[in-house]
Amino acid sequence: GGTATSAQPEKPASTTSADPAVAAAVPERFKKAGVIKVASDIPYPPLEMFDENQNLTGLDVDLAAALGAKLGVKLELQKQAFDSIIPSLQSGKNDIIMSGMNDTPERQETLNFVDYLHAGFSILVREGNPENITTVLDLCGKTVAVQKATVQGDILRSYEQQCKDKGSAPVNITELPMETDVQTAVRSGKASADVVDSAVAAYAAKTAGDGKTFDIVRDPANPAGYKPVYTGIGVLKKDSELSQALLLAMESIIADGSYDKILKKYELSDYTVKKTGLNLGKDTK
Amino acid sequence: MNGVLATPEATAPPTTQAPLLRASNVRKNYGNVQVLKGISLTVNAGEVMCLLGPSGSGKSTFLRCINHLERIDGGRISVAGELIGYTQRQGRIFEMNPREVSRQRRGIGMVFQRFNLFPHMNALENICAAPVGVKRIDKQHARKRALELLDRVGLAHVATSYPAQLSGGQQQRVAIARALAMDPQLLLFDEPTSALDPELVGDVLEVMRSLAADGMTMVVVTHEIGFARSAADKVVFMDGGVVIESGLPAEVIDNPQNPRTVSFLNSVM
Amino acid sequence: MNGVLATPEATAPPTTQAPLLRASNVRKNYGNVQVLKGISLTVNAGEVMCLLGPSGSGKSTFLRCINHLERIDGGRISVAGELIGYTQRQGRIFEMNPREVSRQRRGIGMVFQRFNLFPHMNALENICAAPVGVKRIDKQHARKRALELLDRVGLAHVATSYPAQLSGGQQQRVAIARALAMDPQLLLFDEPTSALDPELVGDVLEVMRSLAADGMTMVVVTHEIGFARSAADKVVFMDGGVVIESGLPAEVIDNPQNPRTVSFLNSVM
Amino acid sequence: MDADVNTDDDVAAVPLRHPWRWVVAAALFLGIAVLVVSLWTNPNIHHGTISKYLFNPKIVNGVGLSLLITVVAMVVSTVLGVLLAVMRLAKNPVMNAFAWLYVWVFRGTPLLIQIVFWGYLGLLYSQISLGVPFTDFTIFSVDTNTLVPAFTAGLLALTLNQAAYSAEIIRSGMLSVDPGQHEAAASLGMSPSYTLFKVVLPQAMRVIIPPMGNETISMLKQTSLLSVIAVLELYTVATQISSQNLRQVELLLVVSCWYLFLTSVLSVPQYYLERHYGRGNAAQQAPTPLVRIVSALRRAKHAPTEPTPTDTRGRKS
Amino acid sequence: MDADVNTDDDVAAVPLRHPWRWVVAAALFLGIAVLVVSLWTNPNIHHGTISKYLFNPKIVNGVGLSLLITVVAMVVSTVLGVLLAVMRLAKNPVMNAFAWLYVWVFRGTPLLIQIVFWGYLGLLYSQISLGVPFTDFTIFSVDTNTLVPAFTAGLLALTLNQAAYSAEIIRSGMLSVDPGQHEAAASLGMSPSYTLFKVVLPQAMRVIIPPMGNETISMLKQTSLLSVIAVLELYTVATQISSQNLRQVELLLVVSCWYLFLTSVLSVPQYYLERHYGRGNAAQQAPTPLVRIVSALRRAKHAPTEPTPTDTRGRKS
Ligand SMILES: Nc1ncnc2c1ncn2[C@@H]1O[C@H](COP(=O)(O)OP(=O)(O)OP(=O)(O)O)[C@@H](O)[C@H]1O
Ligand SMILES: Nc1ncnc2c1ncn2[C@@H]1O[C@H](COP(=O)(O)OP(=O)(O)OP(=O)(O)O)[C@@H](O)[C@H]1O
Ligand SMILES: [Mg+2]
Ligand SMILES: [Mg+2]
Repeated sequence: GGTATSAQPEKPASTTSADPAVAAAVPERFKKAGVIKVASDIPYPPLEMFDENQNLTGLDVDLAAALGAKLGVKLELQKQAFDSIIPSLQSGKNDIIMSGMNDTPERQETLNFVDYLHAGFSILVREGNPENITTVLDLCGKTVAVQKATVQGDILRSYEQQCKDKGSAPVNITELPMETDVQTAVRSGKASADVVDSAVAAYAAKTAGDGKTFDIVRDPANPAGYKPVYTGIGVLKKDSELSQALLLAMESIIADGSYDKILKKYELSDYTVKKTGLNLGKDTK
Repeated sequence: MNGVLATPEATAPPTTQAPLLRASNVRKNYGNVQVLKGISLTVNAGEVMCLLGPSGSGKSTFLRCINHLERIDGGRISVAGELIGYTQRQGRIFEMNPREVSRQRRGIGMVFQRFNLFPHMNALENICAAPVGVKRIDKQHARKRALELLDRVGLAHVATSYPAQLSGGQQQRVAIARALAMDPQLLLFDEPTSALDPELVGDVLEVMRSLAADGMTMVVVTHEIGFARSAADKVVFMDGGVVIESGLPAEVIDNPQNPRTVSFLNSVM
Repeated sequence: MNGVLATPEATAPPTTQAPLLRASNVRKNYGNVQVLKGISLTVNAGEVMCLLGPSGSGKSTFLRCINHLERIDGGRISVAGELIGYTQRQGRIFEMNPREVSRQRRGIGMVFQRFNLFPHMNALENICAAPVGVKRIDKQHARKRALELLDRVGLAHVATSYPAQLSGGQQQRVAIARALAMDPQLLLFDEPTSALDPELVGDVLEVMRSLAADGMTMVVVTHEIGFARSAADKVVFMDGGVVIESGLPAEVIDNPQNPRTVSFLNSVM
Repeated sequence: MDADVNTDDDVAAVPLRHPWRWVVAAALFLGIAVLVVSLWTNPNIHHGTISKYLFNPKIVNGVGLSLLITVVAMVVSTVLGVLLAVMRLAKNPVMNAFAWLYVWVFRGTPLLIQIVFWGYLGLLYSQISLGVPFTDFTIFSVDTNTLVPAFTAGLLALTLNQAAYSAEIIRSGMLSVDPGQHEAAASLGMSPSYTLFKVVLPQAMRVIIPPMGNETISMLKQTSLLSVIAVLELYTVATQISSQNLRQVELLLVVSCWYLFLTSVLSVPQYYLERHYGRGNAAQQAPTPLVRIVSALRRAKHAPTEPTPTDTRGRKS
Repeated sequence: MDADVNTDDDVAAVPLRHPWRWVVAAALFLGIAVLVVSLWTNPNIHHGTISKYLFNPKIVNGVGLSLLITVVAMVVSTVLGVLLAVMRLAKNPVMNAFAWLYVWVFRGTPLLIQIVFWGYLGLLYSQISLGVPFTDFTIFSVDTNTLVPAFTAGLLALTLNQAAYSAEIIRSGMLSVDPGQHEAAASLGMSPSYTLFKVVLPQAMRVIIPPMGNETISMLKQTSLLSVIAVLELYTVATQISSQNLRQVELLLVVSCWYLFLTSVLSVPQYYLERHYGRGNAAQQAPTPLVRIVSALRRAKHAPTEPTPTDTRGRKS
């Protein structure tokens, strides 16, 4: 967008130094511009949000700073509604996406993903878990709200057979535009549970109503959440050189340990990728 | 022809002794201006009364008070012994509710200076609207009656024309037919012939006379001295919101006593 | 008083030889109905012509053709030697562009049957609108002139009233003042007195006569035989879209030749 | 015009020429052509996706739902709007104040918030109960989410909101009717309600219909706001699909095609309603552009001797 | 009324009583009270959040931006709307067809899509160049994203879209003016444009203003759609805050308060415009409810001998 919310984190989370090999891979266009514009649906805590001083912070923000350092080009986050995030790339307003976007085969037709998270989903229910949901199969026959831009809908649909085996109706999925709408639906009782990225669920359970609104369903069998999927930086197919450069930069920050430090800062270490790659996302079904 | 216009109500006015219309000391203000300053007059059943007077003398206002289109500020108006717009119970006067006022108005027809036809209805529909919608007369019957009335005013051929397609003269005649269709006891005319074609004034007067013969009472505001002289039973000359002179046409028109009447008649004739 | 109404244009009609208004074989259709079937007549500068005729005879339509409010389908109309609505160049006739038509209309005043005052302007603004907006006359001057005209029609006291606050008679007089304010060469009246108070008809006739004396030419559609007889230089009787009879008032009104004229006049008088 | 009486005083004038019209027409046509061609050949738009999803059953269902909601909401809200307009113009101060308050609140708050309110009524009131206020006495009580499912909530929100806007339009239409009409009706003894329905509203219609056409078309597109309570109308379905396959531009174009189509369909009844209520009005209805173009072409064909293209439309006959 | 001539034939009637009015008024008042109290005491609403964010500088900035966009877009679109309405009613078929097409396209496609189109014009045309179509000849060329920043794009989209709706409203207003007015103006030699601005539009205003008031209020709330192209108006700011602190309901209430306030502010000029253009119209303007309540109270005070509350509002004087 035109109004860049390019607030810089007050202190870099890690002391990354430039990597000449990585910097060499950056396409000429971006070297010349000195900046890569990053589309991000701010705020999407804890990936991108504002701190008390209205400074932009979050996992994506710190990662962007670290990657920028490696590339020798600044990565600047710009606020961008998810509904028009692809047009913003195609029209040249932005260059890449860092918005907690899940890597799926369908999306790989449009974008290349440089994956940086491998996380499952969690189940968020009302405080005190009034419907006594303990595993994902308890959701069969219940109304579950999810955000429409996410892959959780498809994942839940894939449980249809297991629900049937259990002698129950499939999950009734309600897709809503924003994560806040999803949480409102759960609060009002329109939906029994919110199925959402584990990281977001953890934030909501901690923050909403001073931690007194939601509970996370803890399934001891799946400590990192159900059905982990990859989350990546989206780059248009036509900019494959840029995705290669980002891949190199990602490998470089994993290698020097700054990646681990950043995830640890946001309590997301459960979801690190052992090894990054391009388009690691597989069909969820 | 008379059969068309004569109706049981019209032929048998409820009280033949008392006057059909009685106005006493009627006053009306617009803001701080008193437009009617105490009008008293009576009209007997079957009489035609002509109201003459210069512009702004309050003729239209008085006419509108008779069917309670304007609320009077003082005095009394009664038609057929019934107080217009008010009910008297145990010596006190109560405002009438709107449904009752509507009922009273049904017995009082009015023809306006500016026709006020319903522009979205054709001539026939204009005439049938009230009989069908208010009196709940059978549609076929109302239509037949409306066609007869249109024929009487010489407009059978424009039954399906809309007001905008009619000349001024034609519109006014439709308006008269519309008023007649409700079989009123009393008909009020506000300069009915001012937009009428002279050839047809005669026809309309003929209709009005036959109505009078059947017991219809009429109050006619007009500038047509000729008509007042030949058709009126009583002529009232108003100026500045008061009745200056009244009496038989021969008295008021041909032998006026008041200098204002004299000067008005001189300028008109 | 005459000074108010007399203007250079009006006192010096461009061609004193030729008639000011010449209509020849004017035809007009509405759809398939021919409303004017070949009207030919002339009016000289300073003359007052009265158009008589029953309802629907096409009088209003003819008047509207004169200032090109209706486009004629055949024949010619010219005012002061200028073809109305068309230009002649090299023997061919061209449609005139709208700006030129507006210019022509400025010289032809018109008073409508239904007044057509601008309801959002008060009497004074109604009169000043065209002189100020079209002729670009100084506002103060136009206002002074408008007040004089209002005084002439007896309405100086309602200068700031809106049309809805005026009686019908008052509205029509404002409309006449509005037409006079443009100092037209030719004035068209469509039943100007039908809504006028009888006391004031005389005043208006007086104004019209003084205009005529200054070289103003007028065409008046009217049902007032008395006025036609006393004020007209020429009377034309129309019926069914054709001129039945025309001539001096004394000829047409008092000694009509055509049986339709005779019957019309009988019914009117 | 067809009469062949060509006497020399006939008006067989050379019609006024309008050379600029043709220049402007050509420029406009060229401009539109450039726009359409450049849209069509744009490499960023994948035409295959458009044709694939245009008649996708989910999309078609969404279209049906949007249309259904629009029609129901408009009909019900118009009835409410008439009621509110009458209350607003009534002499009764209670009615008047109520109508004023209603319009103020419902026009004053965003529709989206009203949708959220009705959709998540359960958030504020988990039970709806009928009883005596401020006491514990209740007659019955029912779970809100059972009583008001998402679809009903959406419909309710759109209808109540629209009623406020319609009321203002209808009120202004009623004010445009000549007061003489009320008097004529009153003098015939017509009741206020008969006067309203048979005299005032039919005349007000001419003024009411065009803005109500606007409102209907807005409503069609406002249905998209129901996505916050997961009613699967056209726009929601399209964004659901596009957020999966990331073909956002293509799906917006699919949605645009459908909306353009629906808008055109909805303006047909508007046109005929306008004609119907325009009857008896002297100002003639302008024909639709299509009709005009066809008749212009026909006229051009019948004037083969005319050297330059002319326009005789100015003629009033 | 003040005259004290109490002769026995005076109309000193007992005014019509309206017992139902008072019952209905009481019921309505009670209903509203219950609603407000239950909203206020609802445990799901955190009042601290509301008061904390009501005057948050980001929110206040958003309010200012919303208002600015609304005012600019309405003013410019009204001018365009008059132009389009005149073209639509003109005899010139080219203008007519153009205006028709404009209205069709801009009313027919969702505003959101138009916003995306203008916001991402660069998607379709990365350079805007002036030159001869279908050739390589260009006069100048500029980067689209430089030429059309987000704010401008949003304003452009709202304005062009609104012009289509306004055109229909203005057209209907112009049709409501008596054709006799055009004739009177023509007979005075007034030019079409003078007639338009001095005779037709002032009279049409009475019919145009109420729906345009509607449109202004809609526009205020439509500014929220600009969130897709990241213009930080009120609604966008509020959702940003709520997606972080997860207090969606409270922030929607904050937004509602502001919109109600802005709507009320915007209806003040509407009221005075309606009064102004209603001058010379016989049907009198209804006073605002506030004025009515005040004068009703005053009247009640001046009739102390009256045993029951009465209403004399029915009086026409
Ligand atoms: N609604 C109104 N508000 C204020 N004054 C009014 C109203 N209606 C009429 N008047 C005034 O009351 C007076 C009487 O008007 P009225 O229409 O009764 O006269 P009239 O005798 O019928 O005149 P005319 O012959 O011109 O129709 C006039 O001075 C007029 O200006
Ligand atoms: N716009 C129109 N469309 C169709 N027919 C019309 C139109 N205007 C007038 N007419 C018809 O043309 C004929 C002549 O009308 P015109 O108004 O010229 O008559 P008039 O002599 O002025 O009558 P009046 O004395 O009633 O005013 C009438 O039969 C009328 O119905
Ligand atoms: Mg009068
Ligand atoms: Mg006529």
